[in-house]
Amino acid sequence: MIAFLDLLSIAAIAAGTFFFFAGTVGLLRFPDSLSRLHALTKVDNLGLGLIVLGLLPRAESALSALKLVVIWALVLLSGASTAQLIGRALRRGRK
Amino acid sequence: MTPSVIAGLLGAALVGLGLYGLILHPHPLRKLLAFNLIGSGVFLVFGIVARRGAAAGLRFDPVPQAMIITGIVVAFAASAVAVALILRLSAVGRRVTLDPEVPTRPDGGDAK
Amino acid sequence: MTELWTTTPGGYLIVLAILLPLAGIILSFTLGGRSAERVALGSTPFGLALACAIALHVGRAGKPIVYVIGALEPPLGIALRADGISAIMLITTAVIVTAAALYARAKFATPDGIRESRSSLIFWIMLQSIWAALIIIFVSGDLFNLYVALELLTFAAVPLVCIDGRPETLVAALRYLLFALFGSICYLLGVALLYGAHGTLDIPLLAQRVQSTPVVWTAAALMTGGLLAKTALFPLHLWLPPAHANAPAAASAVLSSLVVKGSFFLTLRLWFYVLPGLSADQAAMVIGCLGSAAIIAGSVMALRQARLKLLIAYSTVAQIGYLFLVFPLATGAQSWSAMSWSACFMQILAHAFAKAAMFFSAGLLAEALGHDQIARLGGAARVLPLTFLTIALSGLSLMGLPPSGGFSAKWLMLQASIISGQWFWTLPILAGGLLAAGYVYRILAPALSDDRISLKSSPKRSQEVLALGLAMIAIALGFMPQTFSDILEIGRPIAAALP
Amino acid sequence: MSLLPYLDICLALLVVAVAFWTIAARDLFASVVGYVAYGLLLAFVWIRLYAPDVALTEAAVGGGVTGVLLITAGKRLGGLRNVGQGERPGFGLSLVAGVLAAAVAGALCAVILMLPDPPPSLAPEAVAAIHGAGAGLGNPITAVLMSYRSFDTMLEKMVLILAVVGVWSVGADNAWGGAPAPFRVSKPDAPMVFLAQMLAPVGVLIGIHIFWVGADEPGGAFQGGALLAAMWMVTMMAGVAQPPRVDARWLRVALVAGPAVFLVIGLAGGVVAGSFFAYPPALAKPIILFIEAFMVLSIAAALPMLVAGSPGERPDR
Repeated sequence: MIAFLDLLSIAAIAAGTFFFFAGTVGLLRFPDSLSRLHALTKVDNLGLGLIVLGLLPRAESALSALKLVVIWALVLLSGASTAQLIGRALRRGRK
Repeated sequence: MTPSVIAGLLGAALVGLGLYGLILHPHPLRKLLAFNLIGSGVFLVFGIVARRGAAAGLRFDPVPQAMIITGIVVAFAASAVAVALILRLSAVGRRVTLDPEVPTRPDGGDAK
Repeated sequence: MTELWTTTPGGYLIVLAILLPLAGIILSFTLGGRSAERVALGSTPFGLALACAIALHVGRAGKPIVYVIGALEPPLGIALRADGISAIMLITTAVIVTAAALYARAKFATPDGIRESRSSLIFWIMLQSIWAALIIIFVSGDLFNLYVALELLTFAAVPLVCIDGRPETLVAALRYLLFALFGSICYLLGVALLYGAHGTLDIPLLAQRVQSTPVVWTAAALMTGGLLAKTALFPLHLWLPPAHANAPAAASAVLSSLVVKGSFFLTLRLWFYVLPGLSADQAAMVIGCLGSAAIIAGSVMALRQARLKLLIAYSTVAQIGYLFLVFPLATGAQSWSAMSWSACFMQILAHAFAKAAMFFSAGLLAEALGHDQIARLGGAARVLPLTFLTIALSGLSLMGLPPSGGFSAKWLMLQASIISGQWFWTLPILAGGLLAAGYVYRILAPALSDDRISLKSSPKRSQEVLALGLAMIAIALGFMPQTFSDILEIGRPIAAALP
Repeated sequence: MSLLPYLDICLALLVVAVAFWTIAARDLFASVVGYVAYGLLLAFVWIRLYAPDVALTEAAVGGGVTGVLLITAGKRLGGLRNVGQGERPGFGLSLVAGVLAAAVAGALCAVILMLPDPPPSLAPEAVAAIHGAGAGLGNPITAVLMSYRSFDTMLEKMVLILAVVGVWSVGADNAWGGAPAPFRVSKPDAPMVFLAQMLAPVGVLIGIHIFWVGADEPGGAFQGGALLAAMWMVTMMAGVAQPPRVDARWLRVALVAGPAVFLVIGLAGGVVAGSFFAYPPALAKPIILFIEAFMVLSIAAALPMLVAGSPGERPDR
């Protein structure tokens, strides 16, 4: 069981890291701001989510596990909102 | 190379970089940024002093750490006052510079 | 030696002296409007009384009075100590702040019909803040606590410079702020290194522990450099003239006579109380040379100014230079070091009172004439006799003519430099006196001419009398009895080493 | 764990690179953005130095609040079009400055490597004191800040008040009494409003939590207060809350609450506990938490006011 959880942790964190990496590459390589935004927000949310998922089995207590989830939720909330704001600003700039 | 030595050297490098910027940049806001770099370098030096003082089951000496927190707050307050001055200068139509000789722009309003 | 870290009788007075202006700031800010002025003015007699009480205790006990905050002893806690030099500085500060508060009532009263005006609120809060910060600087026994006090002083002084909001005052304030912040951060870096080397920031504890190591030397250099920038020692004086010349008269007086002395006082604390064991002859020589250069350069610049307030501000740059001669002259336990020590403090006091009187008079002149161009002062002495009497008297002290505090100070300095065999310091001292005579003459000569001049408004008699009173004190300092030097020696580490 | 030293070095190089960018960037705004990233990176360095309290402060202040302050300033200066970078200094001056900076940094490096071994430390005293007469707190840093160096902490809060007064003082005379306006928005942005409404309640809870656990764990009045301050700023930027007038009595009371309570309790200590700023041993912890609660309030009020600037300025669109 413990071995299985460890394996899950490793897999999830590795996947999360991959998404972070991919997102950063996208940020650096994509041609325009909107697609960069796309790479950043979508992939970072997913990447962070996977890392949080991987860390959950290693949490010391239920409270710390809860804190991890809350962190992810907060990042989701602020990431989504700022992406909206940046997107609007970009559209306004284009007009 | 322990983390504390690396951080200490980093602090020294930041002080140097900040000093360079402080002397060279003519714009006050850039000077302020450079000053903040010096500040954080100094706090890092203080930080390795705290880290080196690990003893009695603590991984740090709490006294310098408490001082750093006080220092960061004071440095921020200083930045805020400087920014307020810079913004006010530009609002009264003055070119934002530290040169006392530069005249007020003719179209700029006076403070009074 | 443990008595340095236990609360002594009368120690509580120090805490009260600090908390009084702090409470004043809080009250002024919360109540706002006219109450700010009332709180500030109402607290000055108490502050004056506390300063005198502290001096009385120190003088009577013949040793520093100590208060250990929260009964938590250094090195973990903070101890406050008032020794001889703190006592003298506390009284000086209290007198000048009180005078400035009374003088400023005319300009910074909240106008009728307004609940609160910007400049009045700022002035009364900042005046009390300067007072609080200076008291802490004079009595704190902990180098980090002193850092916070230094910053408090900066934050209080900068808004006073640009209180009238003209663009050039904003530039002056910004420059001052950047210089002051740079000075503080250098000081803080030195503090960090000292803590890293010796694990304490309490002044007497450090004095016992410091050794002549590269770390200590670097720390000392950084702290000194930072403090010199704040004290506006040549060539770091660039910020001072515009800042002091553009502030309103009451603020200029406080800035020029007291605020620069705060950081100078810390330099003295550093070298004579924290590091008396370091033999620093070369460093002292360098500082002495910078001081000499300041005397000459500041006086020459003062001679060339067209505006009265700028002239007075450059004169401050010059007069500060004299103070730094204390470093080559008073280090070590020599027969002349006590003499130089008294000379230095006599110069601090004489300059403080004379300069405050000068700035007050300059403010009165500017208000009465509508300008402060020296070239257009023709005949002004005949319509404003009292003001020009004040300028003449304080000028006497700045030049160092007898009888005056300035004369005593420079005379003692001359004697000390000859006895110590460092005769070369006599040159800048004498040259500075001549140049000072030159710039004072530049103010007085046109004013005493027969030209006719019209006044925009006649100055308030009470303000003139205040300025004259300060100038009289500067003169009276020349008759200071020997007890003055004795008080200055109380708690001075090197004095204990004398046979 | 042999990988960590390399990560440390990489982190240090990254910080230096970003710092270099803020100095070297041609554009004012770019260097401001660089500085914000730099502040966040520094928080990681603090974690590596086992200084979580400092890391929290640095992230909140160095990265967060300073970031808002500088970006607002950079934007407004850029919008005004009279930024005037000034003439680039000549080669000679650059060379002198470079040599000077390198010399200072080199000397500092040397001195840091020369710090004495074993290092002096007050940690044993502090640990003994936590359980002794001082405080009864689990977090030694909070004990130092609130008990052993309470005087410094009180003065620091006074500095914050003076800074607020200083920021307000540069406003125009006729604007006195108005509200600082850079946060005022002409047309609320829907996503911003959504963010403020969702984030602020949670943020306030977390801020209070950080303050509360600060007695025993990393955290404390300043870090908690900074978070509350951030939440107030978000709601103001979204237009959900309006910035207060500078002469509002409640604002002034909130600003001075921390130092005022500190001062009164410090004075009372002289009567009750035998020494100014001493706490009766049995009540030390509740009293400290009581003072800290007001400090949180003061910080939460002071930081947004510092960022908001002087009263009466028009926002730039």
